[in-house]
Amino acid sequence: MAASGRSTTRAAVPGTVVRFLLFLLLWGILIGPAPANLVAGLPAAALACWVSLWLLPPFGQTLSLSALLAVLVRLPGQSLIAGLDVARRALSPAMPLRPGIVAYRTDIPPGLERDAFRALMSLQPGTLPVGEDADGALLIHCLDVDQPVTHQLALEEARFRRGTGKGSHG
Amino acid sequence: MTPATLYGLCAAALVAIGLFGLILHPSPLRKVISFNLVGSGTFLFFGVAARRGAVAGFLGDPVPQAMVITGIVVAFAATALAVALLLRMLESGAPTVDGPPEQPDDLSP
Amino acid sequence: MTGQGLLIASSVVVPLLMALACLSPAVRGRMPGWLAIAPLPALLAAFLARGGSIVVAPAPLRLTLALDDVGAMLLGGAALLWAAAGAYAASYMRGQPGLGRFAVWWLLTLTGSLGTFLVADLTSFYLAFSVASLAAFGLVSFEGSPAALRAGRVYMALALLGEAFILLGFVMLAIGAPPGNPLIGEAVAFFPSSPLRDPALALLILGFGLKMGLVPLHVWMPLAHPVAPMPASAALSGIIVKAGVIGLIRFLPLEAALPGWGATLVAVGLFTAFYAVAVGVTQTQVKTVLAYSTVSQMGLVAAVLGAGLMAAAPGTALLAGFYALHHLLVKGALFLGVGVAMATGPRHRLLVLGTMTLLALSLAGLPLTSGALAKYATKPLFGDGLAATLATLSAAGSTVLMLHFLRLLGGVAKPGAERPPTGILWPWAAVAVAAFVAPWAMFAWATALPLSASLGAKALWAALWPIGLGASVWVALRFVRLPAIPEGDVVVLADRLAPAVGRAGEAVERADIWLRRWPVASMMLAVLAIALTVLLSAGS
Amino acid sequence: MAEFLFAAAAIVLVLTGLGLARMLWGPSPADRMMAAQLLGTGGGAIAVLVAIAGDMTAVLDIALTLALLAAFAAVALTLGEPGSKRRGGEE
Amino acid sequence: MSLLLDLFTIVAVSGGLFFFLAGTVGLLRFPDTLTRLHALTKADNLGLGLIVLGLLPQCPDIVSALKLVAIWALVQLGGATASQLIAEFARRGGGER
Amino acid sequence: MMPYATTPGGWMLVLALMLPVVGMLGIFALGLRHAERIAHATLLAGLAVALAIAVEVGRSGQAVTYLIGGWRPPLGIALQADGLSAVLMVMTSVILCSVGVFARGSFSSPPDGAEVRRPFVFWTLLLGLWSALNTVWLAQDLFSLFVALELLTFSAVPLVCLDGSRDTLRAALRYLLFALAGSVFYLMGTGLIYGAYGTMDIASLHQVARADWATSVALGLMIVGLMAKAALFPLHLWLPPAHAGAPAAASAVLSALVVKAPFILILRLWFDVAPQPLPAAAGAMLAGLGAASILFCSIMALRQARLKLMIAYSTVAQVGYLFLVFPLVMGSAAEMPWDSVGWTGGVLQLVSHAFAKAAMFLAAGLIAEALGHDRIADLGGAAKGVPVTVAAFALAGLSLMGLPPAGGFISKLMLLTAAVETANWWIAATILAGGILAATYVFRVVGSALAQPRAGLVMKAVPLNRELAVLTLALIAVALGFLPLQPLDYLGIGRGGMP
Amino acid sequence: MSLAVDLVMVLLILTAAVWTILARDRRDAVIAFIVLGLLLSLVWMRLLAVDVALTEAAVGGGATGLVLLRACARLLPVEADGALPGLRLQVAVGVLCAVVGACLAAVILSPPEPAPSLAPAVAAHMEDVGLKNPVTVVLLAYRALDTLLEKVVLVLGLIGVWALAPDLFWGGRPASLRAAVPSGTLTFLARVLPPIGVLIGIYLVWNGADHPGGTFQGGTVLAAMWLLVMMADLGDPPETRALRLRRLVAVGPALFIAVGLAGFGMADGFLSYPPGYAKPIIVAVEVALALSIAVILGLMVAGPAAKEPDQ
Repeated sequence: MAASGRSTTRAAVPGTVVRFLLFLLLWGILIGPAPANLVAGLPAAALACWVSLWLLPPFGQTLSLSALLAVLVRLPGQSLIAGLDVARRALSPAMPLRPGIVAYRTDIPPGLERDAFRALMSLQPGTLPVGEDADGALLIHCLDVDQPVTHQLALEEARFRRGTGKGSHG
Repeated sequence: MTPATLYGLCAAALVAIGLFGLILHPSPLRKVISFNLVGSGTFLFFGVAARRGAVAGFLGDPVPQAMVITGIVVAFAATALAVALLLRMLESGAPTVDGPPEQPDDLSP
Repeated sequence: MTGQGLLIASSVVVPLLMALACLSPAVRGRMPGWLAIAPLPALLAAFLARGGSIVVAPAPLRLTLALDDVGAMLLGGAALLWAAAGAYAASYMRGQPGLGRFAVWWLLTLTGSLGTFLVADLTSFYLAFSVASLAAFGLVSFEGSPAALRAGRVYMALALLGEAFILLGFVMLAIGAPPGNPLIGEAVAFFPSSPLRDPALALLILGFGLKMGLVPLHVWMPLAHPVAPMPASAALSGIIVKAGVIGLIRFLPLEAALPGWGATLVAVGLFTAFYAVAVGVTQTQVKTVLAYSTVSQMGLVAAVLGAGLMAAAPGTALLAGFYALHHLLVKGALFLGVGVAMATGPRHRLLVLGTMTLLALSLAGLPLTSGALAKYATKPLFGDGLAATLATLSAAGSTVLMLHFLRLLGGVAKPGAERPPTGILWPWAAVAVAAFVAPWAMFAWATALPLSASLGAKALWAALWPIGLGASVWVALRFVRLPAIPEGDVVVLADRLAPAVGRAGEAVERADIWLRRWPVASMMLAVLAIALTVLLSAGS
Repeated sequence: MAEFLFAAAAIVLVLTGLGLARMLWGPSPADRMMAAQLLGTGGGAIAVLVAIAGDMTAVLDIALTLALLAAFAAVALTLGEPGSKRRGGEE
Repeated sequence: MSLLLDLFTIVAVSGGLFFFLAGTVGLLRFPDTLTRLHALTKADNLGLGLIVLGLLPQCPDIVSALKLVAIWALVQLGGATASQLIAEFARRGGGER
Repeated sequence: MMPYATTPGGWMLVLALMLPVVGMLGIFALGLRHAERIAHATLLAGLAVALAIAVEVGRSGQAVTYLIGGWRPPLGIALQADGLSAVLMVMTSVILCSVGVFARGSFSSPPDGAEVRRPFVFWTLLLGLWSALNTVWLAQDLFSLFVALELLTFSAVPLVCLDGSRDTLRAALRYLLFALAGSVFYLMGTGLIYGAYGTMDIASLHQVARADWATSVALGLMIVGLMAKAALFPLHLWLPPAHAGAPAAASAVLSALVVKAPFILILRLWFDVAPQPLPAAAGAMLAGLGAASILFCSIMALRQARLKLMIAYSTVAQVGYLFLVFPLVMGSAAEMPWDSVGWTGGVLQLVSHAFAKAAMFLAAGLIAEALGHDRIADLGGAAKGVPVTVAAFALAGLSLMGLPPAGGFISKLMLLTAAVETANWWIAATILAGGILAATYVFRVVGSALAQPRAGLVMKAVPLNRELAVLTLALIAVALGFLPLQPLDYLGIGRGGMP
Repeated sequence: MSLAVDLVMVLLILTAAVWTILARDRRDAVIAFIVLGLLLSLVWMRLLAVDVALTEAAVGGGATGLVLLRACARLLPVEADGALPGLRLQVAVGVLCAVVGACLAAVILSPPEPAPSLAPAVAAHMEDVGLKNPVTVVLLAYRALDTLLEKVVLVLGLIGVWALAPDLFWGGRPASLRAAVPSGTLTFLARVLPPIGVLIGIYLVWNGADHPGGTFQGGTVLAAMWLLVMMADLGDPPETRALRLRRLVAVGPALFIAVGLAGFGMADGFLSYPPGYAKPIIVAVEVALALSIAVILGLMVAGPAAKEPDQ
């Protein structure tokens, strides 16, 4: 079933296999290691893989797994900082807030990549993408506009682009 | 008082609240929502019966649980049908808010 | 299954089949010409099948037809009048629109009315009775004029009311009788000992009395009979009212003496007889006068039956039937004759009017006419008391009314009319002849009295003086200014109710709109649930 | 330990419940929807706590379902845009 | 060892509760819709994360533990997108009528 | 009560349930080209099954039973056809077959085989409705009956708005919402019943039912919920517009069959589930509402200007008669409820009204097709254009009025007899008054249809086979009048064991 | 302590319920209803009915919420709800509803002793079927007829929804579900989540034989994923005339019936399973049913055809 992906090119096959294996792994996580369940697991993973290929055609670019992993590993820490940041502001009697919207010009082309970056951004401390302006700049809502938000974001973007294999443009 | 009893009372209250909306809300969408509220309360009655019937090593009597699942399915289908109907009615230009009962003027084919 | 039985069955089946055949438009178009054929099997049956019976459907249905003496007598008269009126209609109504429809109603009414004389079980009686009453609606309202429609509405309303009375009465009658569909005889035999005797009797008298036109249930008659086409009026006034008569004959427990009920019936009957005369003489329409006369005569029939019921006199049924037969023929002839008289020019007028005079006075009991026989035969039942006197005096009343009728009749000739068409002349003549002859022929058989006794001087005098009295009164009345009483007299009271009824209907409609509002209806849902819960738990 | 986890679940419930005040106060539908989101996350937390504390791993599937459909309501909310002219089938 | 794990659980779960508290307070206290969204996404996601972290040692088997992590990951994904969707929605007028 | 066991021929009950479902799925999956063929084949087969079941019930003299999956209640679900169910099944299939013949004209697929909406929806829903009805007649489990009721509602509501006009959509929505309210009341009751007794099986409940508060509440909710679905006054808000707005073929089914299902359920709850004896006041309440239905809605019928609305109001009135049964049966001296005249009268009223009302709605449809409208006042000429149809209408009307020899006469006579026997005079009076009112509104139509056509009236021809389908129904309604005037033993088959 | 938690839960539920009724704006009411659904899911968990909790989470929080919110979206520009009627009527109806509630509460407060239960009967025959999840056993063995009829209800519901299409559009596509304003975030979610959802949906179905979960829960999750794709405009709703689609709708019920009828030949009769093969048969039926349910729910939410069919 996986082979029926329309645009599956030869080069993408390994990606497909990886996805299939990832889904199979998820299946194992869901139901446990009992091999009997593979009767359903294999077709299920294949179906999921097919759906995934349909919705998300294989990228025509190489991902830098190590760099991506670095992004992901940073995530819990970022999350913690973000949580602490909010908690500090929320629980402090003075409630130090200087909310506002900052436009941030990104080089990431519109599309899946940019969407993924935005999702990442929304987990960063103090930032929440709320849309794009007419020029295609990202509009970021910040809890504190006095913070060097754009600078941080630029750093994040660079890291992210390394992960997706386009780091040189940073 | 056991939790089951407490939730039973909660179910009775849900029914009463939903019934209130079902009777009084003029808009059909709100009636549909209210109906779902009454339905939820009703399902909870089954849940109470199931919880009270927890014997034989079971956490609850599975028969009413199965019935609730069937009931939820049916209630969803009813909601979807009612919503589709009211949207279609709206498109046809009828007022959605209850007026006096209609006396169709011309029913000839 | 005997030949008699088949003949009896065919007297109902043939007209019914003719009615069904009208579903085909082609047949329906021609049917008016064949109306006279429909009652012929019944006429034959009346002569050939007396005492016969046939079970149309076996137990537990027990649909049964049987022809006893009273039934045969009335059936014969009715069939004759139906045949004549049918022939009369074919000519009289030629060219009118909607004749096919008329034929359907005619045939259905005919089937029902003949059926009432034949059926022997409870259900079939109700069936025949209903068919006769309800189908007659079509005849009453046939003309479609506002008056006809109004008459039709009033007729329908009261006919349905009567049906309801009768149905409930039957149910009470049947309770305790063997389950299923009892024969009339069985049910009536059980009647006197029934716990529901009195209410059942009351309902039956109300129901049949309504059909006969006993005051105050007579209101429909003066409205309905005149508006129908002439032959239909003849059938309505001559025959259909006899459905009530045969009903009383069949269902009153005449063998058991019920003085209270008998007296009631006599009182109501006699009151009706005089009341109808009193109102009738104020009327200005020929046919309306005749209708009031029918009311009056039916009052007398009721009184006869009442008298019989008081004393459990044997032969009451046959006597009442005899009286009714006479009225049937005479009244039929009178109605048909009105049409003839209207179509007759001065040259032949005398003959027609003369015949009509004889017919009319026969109704009042003019000596040597058949009417005198009818009155003579029923007189002994009343004994010597007040009732007897009043019954005798009623003849005077009839005389007044008939003279009034004749005077009106004199003025109805159509301008330019010449000789009446044979198509209406002969049927009329046939009925008139039968009206004179038939009672004479049947007198001895029906009354068990010697015919000669009725010709004695005493009898002649007894018949004559009321007529003289009536004539004097009539003359006296010419100098009195009579009040104008509308047709149907007390029905105008009901008319006054009409707006109230309309308002009530509107109120119902408003209530419906209110009740059908969502909040109201859904509140009702909750209220009813609570109420039912409380009621259900009340017993525990 | 189970006691503690149950208590923790109860506390999460109370905290999420307080968040429901946003559902009442609003002021905008977005605010109200946040209460639903909060309940999605909180409900997931309660479910995992109960699952582990009560040793009912099946309850984890509830958390899984809640997590999977958490964003669903938010997506549905955006169907109702102000100024959306779309009606019926026409695009 | 078990005691140590229990202690870890208690600390982590308590931390999680703290962030839930912070999230709720933020949701109630913060002055505008978008700010409140920060509280919701960041604090609560962290709360859930800490709770999941704290529960890991208590899991009866490795599969449940992995499932816990999967749940957390799904919530992260859902939270990250839902908050943006609501934010976009709120900024375009918040659905106010 | 004998314990359930599958009886010979029990498999036919499954067939009765599943045939329509299979037909419905077949049309759905294969597309419209086959719709009519599949529907007609299913209708015929279903009729044969219903007749076979009825014969088997009569032959064996006991209920035909089937335990689904071999699971014994209360765990499993039993299907059972007693005499009453068998009669209802035959009635259902005969009416549906006639409607099927009638609908050939109005719901045929176009010749080019392209799929169009109306036939597709009509045939699938007709079959769906049939499976629902058969389930209601057969299932012995309160929850299965709930599902069956929903099935019924879901099939019936879209039929109402098949036209797609604004008014019918409104009517359908109203119908749906009120029916759902009724369902949820019913479901609530079943929930309480399960909580109290741990079973939904009717026979088991019959043995254990107690007269306590929980049972009263449950029964009160269920019965009133069902009353809403049966459109008993004053819960009739939805019926007139819904039944009048649907296409004739659908109205016939809705009015003749669909409103009967909840009534039968009430009957079962009352006599088979509820702890006996029930307080007389409760029965009187139902009968009181029935009487109000009769009087009030007959007057409303009388005041309608539209033929179909009149017939719809008449349905509410006629359903009222059914509810008179309760005090009549409860007060009867008969040993078993079903030995009483009132029981047979009630069932006969149900059956004869079903046939008569189906005939009336179909006739109204044909008349409207021929004349192009259904204003009662302007029906003149109908008798000339469609004589068979008008005759069928009149015959059906006879039954409604309760005039001999129609089925309605026998049924009303039996009810009247029962009322007199049990000294319920007010019921007797209501029956009579209802008869008078019915006669009046029927006569109003017939009289108008017999009137002279207006000048220049052009009538459309109507195929004879459709007219004959209508006539058949009317004739059956009349033929029922030839049943004997006594309790029918057949209706007691399979109920004997219950005290 | 534990009862206090329940009390909090009840309070939350009642708050959400009251708000659902009283909220002035209909969308606020829907949101409150979604919250209520999530809370109820927790209640079912608390009542140890995990299967029901899953169903409620999937339906109450997901499918129903979507249906209602979509309705709001389409009603929004057109018309306001109309307020509740006057206070006096509100009080009267309130009292009435309170009485109804009190009647029900009285029933709850006097439970029968001992509480009746079919659990022992269910347990006694579980072996015969061979599945470990009692709810699934009840749904697919003991009360299989209900389950089958419920699927027929769904099919009829779909036909009912489709029936609302204008004649002209019959067979065409339903109105698009896509959000009014395109959003990259949504697209991102719709690209990433569905494969995972599909896997979870299948897991719920497969796992349902022995653990909580089952056909409907799994089917709903699958449907939700499909709808997500449609909302993100990654796929249009399919044409309703497509026979392949219809066969997907019919396959579940049809297989169920076929298996049921096959029972006449291979087992004890309708809807009974041959001993030893019960589990695989039931699982096969469940899979087919889940597929049908997913398609049906998706199509029901999508609504009647709103465009002319493609030529």
